Amino acid sequence: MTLEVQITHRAGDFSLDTRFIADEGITALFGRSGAGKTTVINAVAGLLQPDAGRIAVHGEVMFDSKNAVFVPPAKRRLGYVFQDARLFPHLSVRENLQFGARYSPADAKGPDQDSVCTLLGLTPLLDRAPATLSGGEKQRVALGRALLSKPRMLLMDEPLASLDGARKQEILPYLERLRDGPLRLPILYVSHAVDEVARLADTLVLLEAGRVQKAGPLMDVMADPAAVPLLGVREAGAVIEATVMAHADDGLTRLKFSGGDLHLPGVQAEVGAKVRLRVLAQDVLVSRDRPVGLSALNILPVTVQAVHLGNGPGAAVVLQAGKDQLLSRITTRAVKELELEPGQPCFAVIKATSVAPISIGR
Amino acid sequence: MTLEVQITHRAGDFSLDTRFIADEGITALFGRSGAGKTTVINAVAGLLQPDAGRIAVHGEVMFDSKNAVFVPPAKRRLGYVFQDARLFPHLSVRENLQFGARYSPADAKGPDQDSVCTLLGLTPLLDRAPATLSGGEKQRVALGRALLSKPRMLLMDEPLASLDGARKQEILPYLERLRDGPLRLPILYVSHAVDEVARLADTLVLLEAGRVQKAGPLMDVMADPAAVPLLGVREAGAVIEATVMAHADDGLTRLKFSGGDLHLPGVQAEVGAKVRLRVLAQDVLVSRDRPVGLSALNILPVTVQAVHLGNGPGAAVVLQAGKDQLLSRITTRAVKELELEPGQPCFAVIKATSVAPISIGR
Amino acid sequence: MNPDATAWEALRLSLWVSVWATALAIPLALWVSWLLARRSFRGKALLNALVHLPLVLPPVVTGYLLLIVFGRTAPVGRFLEVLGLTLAFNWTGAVLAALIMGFPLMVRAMRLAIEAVDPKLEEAAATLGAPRWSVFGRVTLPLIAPGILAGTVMGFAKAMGEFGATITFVANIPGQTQTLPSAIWTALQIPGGESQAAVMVVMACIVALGAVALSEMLARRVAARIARS
Amino acid sequence: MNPDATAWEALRLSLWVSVWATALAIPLALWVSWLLARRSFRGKALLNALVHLPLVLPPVVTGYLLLIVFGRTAPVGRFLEVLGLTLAFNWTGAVLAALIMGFPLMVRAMRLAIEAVDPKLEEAAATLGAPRWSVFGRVTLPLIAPGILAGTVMGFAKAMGEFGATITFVANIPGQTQTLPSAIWTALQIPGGESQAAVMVVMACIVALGAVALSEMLARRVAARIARS
Amino acid sequence: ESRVTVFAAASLRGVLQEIAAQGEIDAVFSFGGSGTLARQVSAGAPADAVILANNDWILWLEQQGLITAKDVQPVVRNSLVVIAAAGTPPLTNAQVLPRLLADQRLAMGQRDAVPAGKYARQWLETEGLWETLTGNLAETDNVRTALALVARGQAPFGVVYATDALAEPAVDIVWEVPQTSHDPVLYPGAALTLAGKHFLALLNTPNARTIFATHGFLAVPE
Ligand SMILES: Nc1ncnc2c1ncn2[C@@H]1O[C@H](COP(=O)(O)OP(=O)(O)OP(=O)(O)O)[C@@H](O)[C@H]1O
Ligand SMILES: Nc1ncnc2c1ncn2[C@@H]1O[C@H](COP(=O)(O)OP(=O)(O)OP(=O)(O)O)[C@@H](O)[C@H]1O
Ligand code: MOO
Ligand SMILES: [Mg+2]
Ligand SMILES: [Mg+2]
Repeated sequence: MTLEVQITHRAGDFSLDTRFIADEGITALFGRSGAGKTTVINAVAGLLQPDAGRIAVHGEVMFDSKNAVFVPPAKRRLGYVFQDARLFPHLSVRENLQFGARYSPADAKGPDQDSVCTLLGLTPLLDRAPATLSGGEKQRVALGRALLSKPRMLLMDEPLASLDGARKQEILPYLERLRDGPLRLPILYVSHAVDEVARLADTLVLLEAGRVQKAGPLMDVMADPAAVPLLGVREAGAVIEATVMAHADDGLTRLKFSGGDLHLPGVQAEVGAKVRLRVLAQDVLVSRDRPVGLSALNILPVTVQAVHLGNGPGAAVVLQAGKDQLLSRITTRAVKELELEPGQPCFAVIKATSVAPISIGR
Repeated sequence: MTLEVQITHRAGDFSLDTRFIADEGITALFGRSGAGKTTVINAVAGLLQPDAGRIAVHGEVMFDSKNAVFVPPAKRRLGYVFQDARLFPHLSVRENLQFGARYSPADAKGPDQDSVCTLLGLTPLLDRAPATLSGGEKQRVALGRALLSKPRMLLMDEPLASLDGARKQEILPYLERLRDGPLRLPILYVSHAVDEVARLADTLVLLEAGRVQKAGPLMDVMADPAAVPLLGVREAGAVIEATVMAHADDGLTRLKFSGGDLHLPGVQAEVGAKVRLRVLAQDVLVSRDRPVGLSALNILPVTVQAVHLGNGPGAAVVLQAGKDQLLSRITTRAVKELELEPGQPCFAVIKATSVAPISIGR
Repeated sequence: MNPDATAWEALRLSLWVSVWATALAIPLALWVSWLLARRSFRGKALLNALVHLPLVLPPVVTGYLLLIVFGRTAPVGRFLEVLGLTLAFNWTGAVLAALIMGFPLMVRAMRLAIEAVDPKLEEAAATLGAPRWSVFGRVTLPLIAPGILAGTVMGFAKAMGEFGATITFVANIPGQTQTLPSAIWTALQIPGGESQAAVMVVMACIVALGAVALSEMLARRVAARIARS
Repeated sequence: MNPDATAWEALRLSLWVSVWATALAIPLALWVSWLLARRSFRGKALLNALVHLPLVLPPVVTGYLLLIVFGRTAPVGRFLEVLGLTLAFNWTGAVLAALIMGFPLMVRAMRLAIEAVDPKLEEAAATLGAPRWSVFGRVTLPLIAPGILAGTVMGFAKAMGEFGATITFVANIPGQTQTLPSAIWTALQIPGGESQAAVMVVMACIVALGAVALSEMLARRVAARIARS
Repeated sequence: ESRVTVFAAASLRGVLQEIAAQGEIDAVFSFGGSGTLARQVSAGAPADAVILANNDWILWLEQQGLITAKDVQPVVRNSLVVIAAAGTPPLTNAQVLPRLLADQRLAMGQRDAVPAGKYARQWLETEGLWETLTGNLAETDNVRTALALVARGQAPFGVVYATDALAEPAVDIVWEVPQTSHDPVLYPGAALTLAGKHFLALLNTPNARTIFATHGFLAVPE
């Protein structure tokens, strides 16, 4: 039980009433603008004292209104990457990075400055003043600064929003390594980007207007068709776990999951490793017959589990593939033409290139 | 010639040497973090005086180092949505929104406050102080404030980065309407998000380390396989123009383009209207034979134009569909299995739900 | 230990003089602060030093200098007299003395406040079409309100307390130029005048406390409005 | 028109006294400014008023009050004398007078600066583990450096110019308590002393200009470092 | 040690310094207003002697028990004059003052706080002019300020000590105030220590008297 949050708070018209528990790993706080994500993360950091409730990190009580416990932010050792970077304007980038170093206990573990600078591309910026940095550069320095304070947990409020895709691709695996490496650094991660969340999160907390709509292990929450409106239609999809079987010479990797084999490009994991795949509903085609002469390499026999017809032209089809479920988003016209109904056996067609590296996790 | 930019500037180690011309509509400035996007947009706004060069808006010279012309920002009438919102902290949201109203000439045209507030969801925030807004709310107010100053052109520096998907879906069509409506408001738009850019932009300027790598009409730049590394593999794709033919009862719209008919959900345009479609390379499958019993509704006869094999497992296949070109990203293994080579006739398979609303423009 | 007529008269005059001095100084101090904070021009260092001068010089010297510049026989003094503005032995002269003595305090506070305003907000106002004056009036000015308030209360307090320059420049005429400090000083020069002086000191303190409390109240209100975003 | 020995002596003493007064006042003023800007406590209004008091009272009154409290025959004065600290009629007393008179100016400047610091930066420092003192020393303090500088130059200038309280409290003994303002005043007390006074006024101006110019230079350097992000 | 510290009325500055120099006396002077000096003595000032311009403050010191009447001796005397800008013709008599002043002001020391002001008031009352002139007075914090006001043309006439008037070239004496029209302008001195007693005695030597005379001071009547 890495993080327990159970708080109520009012600010003006807005009222927060949030309760969730996060185990190890990365917990994503997902919700629309104004849902209360920053408010929650501020409460965890100790920058805001909620009206009532309890917050505990690693079992240590940080806030408890009943027993009048309130640990000040400086004592919590939570590295906070703010939505606005909040760099110290009077210090150079280097000094900003080193700011927190002296306050961590001697035995605290964390990444060293060199590796952080290299990864975040900060080395050429070290002697610069924050005022001369671009938006994305500031955000990277802020992330580095939080990491180098050797926190027990990382709080990140949309840290990658102002970064370009390529930079994100570099930083995301790093965050995963922090989580999985010897530090096992837990992260509370606020994001609008479902792909980031799906890749990173172990626990997903869906927040809406200050209330938790759904919370739990990522796969449970993501596979729930009820979560689709919250996540966004384009982003709905299933998350499955697969084992790396072999790397072929042409760069494709064969992976095995309960529903069969998949051939995907760009998988970095070692043979035998378990990885997580996010298969977007819109990337899954359904075919009555096994298609031939098609560029898609992944054709899996599946059974229709359920068909959710919306009021629009789209439909969500749940496909059972072994013990896993896939989600497919097709048109209602196709549902009719293919006469899809629960129990109907058919084939799921997944393009190898659709499941891109960003959706391949641990 | 809505916007001419030809400037050189140095700041510290960074040197900018940028030249591009933008016609009507939306010009996207795309580039990695630190590429110089904010610097360019600041120069256009007049907040930064470049070392040398020339900037003209609607043919009116704003800056010309040769003739010592420098029009101060207040006289340029360019609405600027900053990367950091820069709301006036001492004014309420309403006062922020109304700030610029009195300075626009009496005959200036622009959206009215009610419509802006409704669209941006600002109505419940009107009496709030900026300090109490969430990150996304601030950004929306900043956008509204710029719009309500009735500018001749809109400068937007990553205005949607902190917004959730649903909110973006509401705002993007609005920006299109501003561009296409009676105002014909030109927009200079900085973004990291290729999908936004592909949807909105008429002109695309690819910036790298202060230099323009490629600039021109969106479709030319996007279809160029050489731009793929800059745009990101996942985001490569073709942009085609199509005409709306009919709306069916099941919500699908039939569109015609030079390569045949397409059936797509969620098209809002009227019958007869021309719309722009972005078809991502990864959403296009290639089949030797016409597939049957497949949920994908759009199957087009095409001819292989070119096959670009990269060094990785992926390949880019250029497909000629009528007068238009489609891009398909498949594995090299599939290229071999299907024996694809230039001149080879085959079928392109496009899922109806892949071409999502966000990629359907004017 | 009731205040006598002289005390009341002096208090009235001091308040009148201080209010005038402060009111007149505010726009001038704002302008000078803005020049010093935001512009660079030749003679800036000189202007800056000049503003500080009344702080460094013994007030009596400032009084003498005022006599030399604004005296009846001095050109400036004569010119003002032609315009109908008599400074000599007039409350207006006391206003001038108080204004000049309080000026450095006001300028410093306002200048600090102006320097603390984020120019990015002023830039934002400019891109919205606001001409320089409007930017100042609608963005800078409200944001520096705490500084203006601080400067005003300091200037007012100093005006209430000014003695040396005032008595030298306009003498000590009850009802016309005898301010509270002059009256207190007079009382102190007479053996046994302490109790009378003490009454007036208490009066001065009450006014000062009132002014400070008022300014704090306003400042709190202003600060609540400007809560940072 | 060369400065005579008295003038040099007075200048030396004034500089000495002003430097001491300013140096001692800085930490105290910082603390009080911080209290006033960031904390709320009972008696805050009183403290605030007390700080402003020397501004409102005629300096002579402040001098008398000092004499009453710290005079050699007063209990506090006697107590300090036992501890080896003689204030009345000593240069140390001049330091005390200058310190008290300059204090409101310093506090105001520093307080304004503290109020202008974005608490979000202090919060950020706290999340990095910095205890309250470190936050103050490593974030707040460097950010308010311009305010400290402004306060210091004002306090120093005022200390250089302080007259009424000083001459009342520590008298006017050449070489011991005769500061530049006292010397100037003394010179003006006898007919024909104007030229001697003028020389010393010029001296005072030069020191003031120097201090102001120095502070501006430092301020520019500090400002360049703190350029807003 | 032989150094003597004297707290003295500021208007005595020039003359006392000259006497000390000529007599090769190691004296330090702290000049100030009479009220201030008296209070300082009462607060324990390290003075060996005080010389005030005002007998009231000497009496106050006696009341405080700091000195006794036998410590006090008159040091020197001054006289009161009416001054005007240099070149102004002398007055024919005091009664013309109101007419000459018209709506302008007569500069003088503050009537209660400054000794010279107190004597000026006594004189004006003797002349029967006080009531007439009260509205036309510019009372100052000391005689020097009154002198400056006349020298700077701020006021056409002023009442000051003869010693001050003599040294200021910008003004002329236009009327000598009769000594009998007001209390004698006496500077009383009081010794606080033996050294002070010696110093005061020195001021009574012929040498000192000569110097006092050259500065325009009058001898103390025996
Ligand atoms: N003082 C206040 N008065 C009224 N409403 C407030 C106040 N403070 C915060 N709110 C509201 O609380 C809500 C939650 O704010 P919060 O910053 O937590 O949102 P968020 O989920 O982080 O949004 P974003 O993604 O846009 O940053 C917002 O709608 C905000 O307007
Ligand atoms: N004074 C300076 N000294 C050195 N480098 C500077 C200075 N000012 C700006 N730069 C550099 O110029 C580059 C361009 O900055 P700019 O803000 O235009 O980037 P950007 O494209 O907007 O990036 P982002 O997407 O991160 O906002 C950055 O790498 C920045 O570090
Ligand atoms: O020397 Mo005095 O006390 O100014 O008359
Ligand atoms: Mg937020
Ligand atoms: Mg930028």
